[in-house]
Amino acid sequence: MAEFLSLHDAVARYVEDGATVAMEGFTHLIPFAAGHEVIRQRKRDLTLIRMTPDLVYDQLIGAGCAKKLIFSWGGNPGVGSLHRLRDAVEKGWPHKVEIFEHSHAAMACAFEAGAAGLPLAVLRGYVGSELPSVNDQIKFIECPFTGERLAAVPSVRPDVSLVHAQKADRKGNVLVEGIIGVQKEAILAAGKSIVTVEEIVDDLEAGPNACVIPGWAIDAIAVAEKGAYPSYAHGYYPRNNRFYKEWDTIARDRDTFQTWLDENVFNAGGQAQ
Amino acid sequence: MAEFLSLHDAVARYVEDGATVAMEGFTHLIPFAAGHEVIRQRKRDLTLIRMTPDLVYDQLIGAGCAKKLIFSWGGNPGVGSLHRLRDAVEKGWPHKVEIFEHSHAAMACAFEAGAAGLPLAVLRGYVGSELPSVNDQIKFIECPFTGERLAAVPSVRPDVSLVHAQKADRKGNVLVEGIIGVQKEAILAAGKSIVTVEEIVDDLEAGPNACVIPGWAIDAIAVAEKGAYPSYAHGYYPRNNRFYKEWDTIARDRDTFQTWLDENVFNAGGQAQ
Amino acid sequence: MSIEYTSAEMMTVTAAKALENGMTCFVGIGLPSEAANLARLTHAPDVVLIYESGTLQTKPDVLPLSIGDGELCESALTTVSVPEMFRYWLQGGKIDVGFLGTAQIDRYCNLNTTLIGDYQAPKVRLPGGGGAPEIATCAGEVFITLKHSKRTFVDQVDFITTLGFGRDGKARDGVPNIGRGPTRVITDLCVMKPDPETRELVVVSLHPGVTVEQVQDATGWEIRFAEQLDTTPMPSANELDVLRDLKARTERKHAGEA
Amino acid sequence: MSIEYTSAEMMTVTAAKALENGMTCFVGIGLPSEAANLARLTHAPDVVLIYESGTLQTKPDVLPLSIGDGELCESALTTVSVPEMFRYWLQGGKIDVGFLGTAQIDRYCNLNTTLIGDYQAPKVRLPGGGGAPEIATCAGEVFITLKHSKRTFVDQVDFITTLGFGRDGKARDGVPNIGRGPTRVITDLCVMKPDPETRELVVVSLHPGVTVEQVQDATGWEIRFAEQLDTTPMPSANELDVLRDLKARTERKHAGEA
Repeated sequence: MAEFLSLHDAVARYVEDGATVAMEGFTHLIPFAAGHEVIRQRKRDLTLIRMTPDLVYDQLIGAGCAKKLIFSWGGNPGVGSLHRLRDAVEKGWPHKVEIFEHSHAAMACAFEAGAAGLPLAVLRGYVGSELPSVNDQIKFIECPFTGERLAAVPSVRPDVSLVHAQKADRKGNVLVEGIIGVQKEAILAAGKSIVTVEEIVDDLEAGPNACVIPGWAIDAIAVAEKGAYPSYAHGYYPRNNRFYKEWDTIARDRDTFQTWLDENVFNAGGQAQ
Repeated sequence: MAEFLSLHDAVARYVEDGATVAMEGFTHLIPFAAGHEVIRQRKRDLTLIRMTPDLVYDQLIGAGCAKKLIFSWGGNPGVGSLHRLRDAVEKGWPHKVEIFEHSHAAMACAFEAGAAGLPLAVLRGYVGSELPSVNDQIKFIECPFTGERLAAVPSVRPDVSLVHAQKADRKGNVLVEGIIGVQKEAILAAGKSIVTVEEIVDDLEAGPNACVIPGWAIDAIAVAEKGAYPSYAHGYYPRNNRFYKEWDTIARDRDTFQTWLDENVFNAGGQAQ
Repeated sequence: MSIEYTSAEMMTVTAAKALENGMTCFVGIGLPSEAANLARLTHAPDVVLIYESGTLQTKPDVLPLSIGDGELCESALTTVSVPEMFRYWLQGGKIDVGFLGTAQIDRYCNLNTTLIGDYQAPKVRLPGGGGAPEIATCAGEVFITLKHSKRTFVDQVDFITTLGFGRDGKARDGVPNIGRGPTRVITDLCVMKPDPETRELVVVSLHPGVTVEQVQDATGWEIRFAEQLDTTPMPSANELDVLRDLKARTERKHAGEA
Repeated sequence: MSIEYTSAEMMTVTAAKALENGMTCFVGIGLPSEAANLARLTHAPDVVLIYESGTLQTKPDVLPLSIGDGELCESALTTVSVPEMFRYWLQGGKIDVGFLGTAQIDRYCNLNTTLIGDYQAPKVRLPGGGGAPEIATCAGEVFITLKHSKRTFVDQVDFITTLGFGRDGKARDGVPNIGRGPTRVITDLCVMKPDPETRELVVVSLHPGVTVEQVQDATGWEIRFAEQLDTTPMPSANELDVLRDLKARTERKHAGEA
């Protein structure tokens, strides 16, 4: 049953050093506030899972929180590289990060399979790609009915998932609306889940088939206004595309990044950038 | 791209003798009008797929349309038996129907896999059940990551699916709302699809994540007012529970059934009961 | 003050009491649905009722006739597709208890809803498995409720549609990711639980006024009785009032339909 | 009347023309998105644009910076989850054409968006596969658009992220349930198609004013030219107007953001 906690307390309670952590949100509703809280609490040796690492994981990796990264597309969307991710992979700064690389289709299916309680996802994937030669988590099975060779990947079952959503009601039921990505799957696949929301409301005002996650399937809810900023929250605020472009300059240089991190995360209380 | 046709023309064009046909709608939005049109056109040797055969397949089976039945729960919900189904299975009237029996979980996953273009569905299913001993479509595979034994069933990929929905817009985009069952999956898994709707509207007025099926993923749309009656259409009319109870008497006796069929289907133009 | 009640009411009230507040319960139609809703309307207001039609956390005002009545959707927190229901919510391990009825049950709690007789030439063809086979293995535990008779309580079910503990009581042993299985069976005569070692059903409590002989006469095998045989608590006046109101509302609603 | 345009505009307009009205197109971000939206705003008003973020049949007024801008959802027919997008819509066979960009492409149309150099010690780490590996195999066919240079057109890609026709041109042969693969590559210099037999890329059309030598100089292998080498039609005034308006709107929108 969802407990209403401060973001500080939720992260302190559920995110342990060495944990496998998924922070999801596909371009939309990226949990920046939660990510920054993880950085502030100096969590270490995390295995970070995310389809599109985006700026939030660039920041976590640059801040030294990550040991491994499981992902499928690691760029700054529409801008270019994630320089902190590249610096870690190419030069080992602040330390080496091991990467397990998938395609989106495989990651999406792996989240789906995790939510479905299965150990593996099966897809028609990776045909002719060389990714299976560098990621031993990709295997192939044979369909017992048709003989077709299909890809299999382990399901995603994080120790803890952190997602951001528009709102929760007073029972802790959460509405996610717009581009819903794999957020529901991330919550349901995880051992523990933290959901940050823009606000708590009396009534979610959701349609009959809206993406609503019951409070009893969530562990902690924390209010984090503008908690997805500089990504966006449909119905609340737009994406700050300018910051995404500026990030290219900030993240390119280790010192500039460190300064940004100090000013906007470590010395920023519980606020997202 | 969806074409607007009369129900007569849609069924005449897309439902062939010997075809594999899914008519879906989980208690809600059962495509009775479409089923009756199939009966009126005296289609034969159909392989009928449906999680819950319900009255609509009792009628099709009693009318002699079916050769095989793939299903997971064959009762009159809350009332008792489907007497026409039993008469066919137990006594071969009007002729023998071969049955392939699953659990709901397996059927639901098989529809999902069909929509996903896969040849098989994998689930943690049938553990300890004797259904695999009487249905050779149920096999088991071993997870290459954990060694766990999991069930596998062939995906559902009907030649044609028939479903009922609340409304379509003028481009043929369809809204399904309320208990959405496996309708989207039935349409996407099928070679051809026919959707009957209560009405055509200018604007579906659907939320951002509503269950909307684009017109280009549908072959034919036919207006059939009260097309789900005596089941129901959320927002239009309630389930006729009394008729479901009365069906027990109608269907128990071959002659009573024949009379009902003549009066309510064969001599009823394009109208549902 | 003496309270009058029927054996059917006794069964429903007892089944309802098995549910604890806050549990997530995957509800079968019929008796389980009646008991689960009574629980919600009495001691367990926050019990979460889930029907396989996709309705999550539903609070119907009247009992549904079918597993997918409109009432279930209208009063639900949200409604998901049937594949999602079985994949994410049931197989995904979100269900504390599955609440099932059955046509036949045997001494190892195996359930038969497929057929009487031989599969290829059935004497009676029953509806089939529906959600039960995976509810019984994926839910944390399973409660079963049905009327007690020699026709329903048989030594060996004709067909194991849904696993209790197998023909030998050991079918769950060593199986990964499987629920505890049936933990209690509630009938109009008594409450039974599987023996912790052998998994054979044992009567642990007789309903008021019911004798050991009555239970034995209604059971198709020599059934065991616990050494410490309790008497099931009687229904309270409030429980009976709420149940009768619920059933009367249901009756009125369904009779009033076109 | 002489029409002035840049080689980038020539590329986008030509790429847009590849899309036919009514096609369902799975759109990559960047150049493919620009071309696909230009097609929608000119000759193909009913082209169906699908982005991997889950937005089905979207009609953005300005070009998205990311694959999941709010504009894409707000102007979509509906938005589905990312697993559903990849399972039902892409793998389910509902996509006529996948429209991709790439960092490297080779003579057999294999795409590399993973890295330059060795996988374990990369010289340059690129973003990775994203949706491309399965877009390229599950869509009916694939269009590719990118700027022409020796850096991007290499004899052998450093890494096959996404299958064209494999290292030997035969990797799709005999594979069940696979799309036709790349059917055309559009650059700022020319249009190429795979040879029907060998699958090697062949230049079929040069953009106006571009020479055979220019193409060869910008290609990292000895590229073949079709015997019947066409000249790509010039952009029309209307196409250029619509493209420039679109880009200006996009510029204003993104500059005006906080």
